[in-house]
Amino acid sequence: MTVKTEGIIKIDKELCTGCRRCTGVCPVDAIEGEKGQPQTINVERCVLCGQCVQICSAYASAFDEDIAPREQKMEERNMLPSVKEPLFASYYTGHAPTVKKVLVNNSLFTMVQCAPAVRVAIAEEFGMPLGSLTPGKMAAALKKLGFNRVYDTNFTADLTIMEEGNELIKRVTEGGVLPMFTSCCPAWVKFIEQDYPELIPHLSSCKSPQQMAGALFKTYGAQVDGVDAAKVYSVSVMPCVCKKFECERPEMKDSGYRDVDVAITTRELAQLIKDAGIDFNGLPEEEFDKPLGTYTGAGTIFGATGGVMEAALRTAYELITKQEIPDVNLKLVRGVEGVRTADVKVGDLTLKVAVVAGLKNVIPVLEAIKAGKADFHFIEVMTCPVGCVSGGGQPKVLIPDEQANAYTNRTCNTYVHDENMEYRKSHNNPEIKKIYEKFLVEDNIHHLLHTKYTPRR
Amino acid sequence: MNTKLNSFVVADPRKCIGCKACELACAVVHADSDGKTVGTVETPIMPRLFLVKTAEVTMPIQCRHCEDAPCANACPVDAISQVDNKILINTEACVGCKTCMMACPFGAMDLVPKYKDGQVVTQNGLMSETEDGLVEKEVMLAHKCDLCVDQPNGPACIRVCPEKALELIVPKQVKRKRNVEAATNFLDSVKNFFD
Amino acid sequence: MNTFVVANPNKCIGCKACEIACAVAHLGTSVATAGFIDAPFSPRISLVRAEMVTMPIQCRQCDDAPCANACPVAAIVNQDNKIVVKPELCIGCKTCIVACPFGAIDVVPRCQNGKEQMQMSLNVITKEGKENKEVMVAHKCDLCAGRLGGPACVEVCPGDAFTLVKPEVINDSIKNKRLSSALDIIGK
Amino acid sequence: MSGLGTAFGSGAMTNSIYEIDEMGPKDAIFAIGTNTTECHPIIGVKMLKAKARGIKLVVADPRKTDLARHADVWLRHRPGTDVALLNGLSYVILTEGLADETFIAERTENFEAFKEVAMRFTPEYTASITKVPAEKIIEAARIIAKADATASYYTMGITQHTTGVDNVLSVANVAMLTGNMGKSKGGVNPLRGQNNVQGACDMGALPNVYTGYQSVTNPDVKAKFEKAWNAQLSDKVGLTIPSVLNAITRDEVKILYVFGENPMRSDPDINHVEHCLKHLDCLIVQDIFLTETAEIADVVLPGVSYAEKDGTFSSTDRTVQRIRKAVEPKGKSLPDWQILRDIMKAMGYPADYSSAEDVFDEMRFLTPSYAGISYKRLENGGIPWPCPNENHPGTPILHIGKFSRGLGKFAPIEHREPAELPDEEYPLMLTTGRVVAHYHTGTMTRRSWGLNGAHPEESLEINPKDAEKLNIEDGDEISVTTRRGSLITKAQVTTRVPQGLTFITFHFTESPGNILTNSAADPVTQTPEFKVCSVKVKKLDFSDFGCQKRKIFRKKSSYIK
Repeated sequence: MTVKTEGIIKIDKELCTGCRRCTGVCPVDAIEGEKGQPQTINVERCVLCGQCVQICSAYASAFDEDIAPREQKMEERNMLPSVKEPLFASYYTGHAPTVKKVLVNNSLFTMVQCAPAVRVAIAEEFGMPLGSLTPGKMAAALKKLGFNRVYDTNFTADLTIMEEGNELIKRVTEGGVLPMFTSCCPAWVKFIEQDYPELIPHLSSCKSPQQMAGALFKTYGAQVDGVDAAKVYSVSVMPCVCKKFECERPEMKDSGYRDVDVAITTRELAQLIKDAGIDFNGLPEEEFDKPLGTYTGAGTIFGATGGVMEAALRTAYELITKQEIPDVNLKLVRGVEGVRTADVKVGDLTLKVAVVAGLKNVIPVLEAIKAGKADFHFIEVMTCPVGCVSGGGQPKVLIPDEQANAYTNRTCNTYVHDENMEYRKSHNNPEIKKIYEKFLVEDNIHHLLHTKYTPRR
Repeated sequence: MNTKLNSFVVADPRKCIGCKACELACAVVHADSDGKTVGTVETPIMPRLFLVKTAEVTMPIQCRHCEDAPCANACPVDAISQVDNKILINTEACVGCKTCMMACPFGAMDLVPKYKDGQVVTQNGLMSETEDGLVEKEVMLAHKCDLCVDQPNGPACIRVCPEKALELIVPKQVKRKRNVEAATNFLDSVKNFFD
Repeated sequence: MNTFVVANPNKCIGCKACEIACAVAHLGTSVATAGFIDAPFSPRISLVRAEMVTMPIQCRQCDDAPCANACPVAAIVNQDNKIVVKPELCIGCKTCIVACPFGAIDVVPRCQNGKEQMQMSLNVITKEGKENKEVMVAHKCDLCAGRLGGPACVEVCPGDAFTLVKPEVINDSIKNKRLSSALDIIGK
Repeated sequence: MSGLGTAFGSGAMTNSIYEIDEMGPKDAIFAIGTNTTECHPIIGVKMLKAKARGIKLVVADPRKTDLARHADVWLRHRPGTDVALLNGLSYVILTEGLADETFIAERTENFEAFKEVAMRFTPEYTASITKVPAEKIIEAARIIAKADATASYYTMGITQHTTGVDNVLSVANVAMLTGNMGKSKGGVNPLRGQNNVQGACDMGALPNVYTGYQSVTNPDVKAKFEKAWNAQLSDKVGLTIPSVLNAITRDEVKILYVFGENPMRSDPDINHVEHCLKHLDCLIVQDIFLTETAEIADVVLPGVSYAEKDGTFSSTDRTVQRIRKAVEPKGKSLPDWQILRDIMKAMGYPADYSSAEDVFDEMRFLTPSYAGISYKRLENGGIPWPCPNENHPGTPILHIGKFSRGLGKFAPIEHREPAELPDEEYPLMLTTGRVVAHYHTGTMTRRSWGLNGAHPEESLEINPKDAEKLNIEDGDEISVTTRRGSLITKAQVTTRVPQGLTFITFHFTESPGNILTNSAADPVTQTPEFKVCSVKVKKLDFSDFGCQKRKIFRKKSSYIK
């Protein structure tokens, strides 16, 4: 079975000059066309990472008469009419108008979640310095927009660690398929499904934090607020274009409904905030709502490459050794190199781990595994250059040589945020403890938080 | 007066891939907003160099900072002068007469609306007659390459070009380099002609 | 085929007499008295002192002149077997400088009878204030058109380094080369 | 002068420059310390044409001059190591049996003493001092010795050293060793640094001689001149320029009369020169323009240019030639002889000369080597002295059959290092010279539209490797500093100079090279070491100093107009 990816990422034939710089960043060579001619996207190959959207500089000139009018293009792209920013050849179809409609529909109970990487980038769209950290203003803005509950993907990031951590320990101790791959990056998952189906068993069965959150919103979340799950409308704000695809995967309805009804990007949220006339920079800091908005430092570093690994190790160490980890800052898995490996002593067991950033870099690793030449226990893979902070849905940097700067600042502030959190290990998150006591039990854990994958070849 | 020739930026059509990164960067560094991401751009992109893309050629075209700048000599209000070896427009003086656009043989001169803080600036007196009545008319200004006079690290177009296709030409240096190359290359052909 | 002047580096002593003769020949005024000329010194030939060679470089009067083809205002034309700049058309855009592979073309103040011409309305603004800018024109070898005795550089060179290459000179030389290569083939 | 005097008995160029036109494939030219194509262009052209005819050319110069580029062998020796290089050449000639035994036996003396020293300069040892590869030294020696005739040419690159005389003697050694003296297309030929410098010396413009090198200490000569001039004359040798300056500071010289000379730019260590000249009671300057020296003079006497006067010039090869007035003198200016005549009259001496010819005739009757040269004869072209009588054709080649002093004298010379060598503080070596467009201190050429246009400003030649270390790019404004002074100029990054060496001229008053040079001089001739001193070079960060210099330049150039 296949999921339609058509129309999520497109290249505007009128605007594309055929410079083909996008082919340089596409990890799966999905962009086809002659040099100097408009390019097209091979939807079978495309993993929807959106890096082509980030690099494209072929903008629509306001003074150019021989192209379709801006209004028409914005409609095609499903953008809010109030958006003023320039349009580029490579784009993704948005969902901001959908969300805007939902927010004025009183018959619905709206719940929103925000990915870790969004809070270190969204302020850029309001002229703040690159990588500014603004979780409080973001929460405030979401409440001002009218969401009934402002929850956080960081909570389910913590939850992912609990599940994935346990899964890893099981696989290692009871001899499961190793190495185990992380499964939070939907582009990576799609890539395995279409290019390396034989390695699917290596993928962690855990849903991504977005989908865990979705499933919980319409079950546990609905209970908490005593609302009818059918009336809950679940929105996610992601640094990622592929999340739009992930939430549309047919199987993602274990709550009995679409776990996530719609995913919008960081840029789209900024557009919604501007559209509503909210002065983002002037907003007071506000908290995320309990219980599904409470998170630890471990949850927030999911936004940076190596973050999932670091968070997992913090928890795994303490669960296995039953003693406190000497230093929570596991610098050995941080960095920007495409492939980083480390041996981590956990009690008398040495965990061999690898962290991969940039999908192209994973291929040699996968080939090594197929050839039986890689004896890792656990591998984190993120499709985008330095993880979600550099995602295809993140604010697009105007001057190319400032992009590296943006990525560094976003990453740094992600770790700054972690260091300033009261709790920095997922298993210490009080709401996580609570949800395992009050709601999660053997059987619903499995169908709400875990999933199966589909070979696409 | 020991005349130093004005430098200018020119692109190598063999290298240019037509990505428009130069146009974008040009517009951005000249905008009054200090936003760094696309979302912060609220005014139209108004570059001072222009990508030409046809079947024969792909390259951006911009001002050559002519020594006898036809635009300046054509300007009826002396709004264009040479400052520090650059041909610059004094926007305060410009009346939007478009003579410079007609005078420039490169099409390097443009006429664009004036924006301030993301808002188009309108004129005090002049109104436009439209179907919804009289509306204030925006201020229009002559618009051309200023060699990024306010940029600490030089012309943005050169900086951002992924193919390094743009180059700042310092005429006398180019001439000298070519002279030396020509002389050196000529050495070999000598014996075949003179001896 | 156009005529041009070229120098033999093996005879050049780098004395710059050609540069001076060129500048004087085009000055249109006497240089006999010391220190009374305001006109800038702008020869149409430049002596090159490079690592490997010392020799003057000047226009080759290319039959497919890149300078002319690059000129946006058609100020460079082919006239009496040479490439000529029409100063009244030139706008000093310097595109010809970029186009010429020899670096044989320059842009300099336009002088008439040793006096610089000023532009109508282009001003140069400096801290000292506003001043009119001199007319700048593309500047290249014109083979001393109209000068008795032909190109001044050829005439003045103490080393007899220059050759005035008329079409027949080239034709003769290539004829001879063809002959000798033919003879080489039959081994004579 | 003095070096060749010691070796041959005469200090002048031994052969005629016209011989170059007759040289062919069997002949050779050995040019050392001469940038002939730039400083003597006409002779340079002759050399290149001879080269085209197939002569062998050996050039010794630290800089890659145009002549060096055309050479069969180019010896790039370290500045100030000429003696070692020449001894090294002699070693090869001696050991390879290339020496002219008969010539040495019949025409020279002191050979053994010289040989003993020369035999220590093996190619390897010489290479270690001069940095010239041994095989090049051997190659050069063979060319010089094997040619039918080898003419040696040198200029200030040989003489302007603390070892100036030693250098000259060493050139003479090589010439005698190869039997190249007193024969056509051979000889030792010092090219004079300035027009008519030969004539000035011939006329006794030296501290120790009257006209034609007649010694002031010789009583007969003294008597002859006292009789002719009806005046008491001193028999004491006068002062050289450096000792004049020192005498001024000791109040032994109170009045100085300078003509056709610009010590404020042409002498080493200008700051010292200025101090001295300002210390004088009275400075009189006679020149055709207001030179830097004239600017500080008490009295300025307006002379006339070459085109405004009659007289003779003696060219570098001793050929006496007529020059004729082409235009009338401007304003109140007068020919030098008239100014001097009027001063003599004013001092009460009956100087009744009515023409340049009168002066010339008086001179030649008192000067054996000029005796046979008359204006009448000169109408048919120049005559090289010595010319003892009116039937004598003149002497294009000296020392035929016999040296002026009898036997040619070999000189055993040891290598001595220059007075000032690079160190931590002043890491680079500076050598000075000229460019083709300018003459001396530019008094005339800087005022010529064409010449000044062709070379409008000073620049310091510096090797790319050194420039890179100092992060200097071609055309950058730099400061050049020695222990004596500092100037501002532009960098000319070029491989013409080797790593460690820089080059500057002394033509440009706005960056006067001689503010840097060392006044340390040759012990015999007192010729200063213009060719070697040590400097430090720094890129200018648009300091006020830079602006200051630009101001000076503006002032200067407007003054030139």
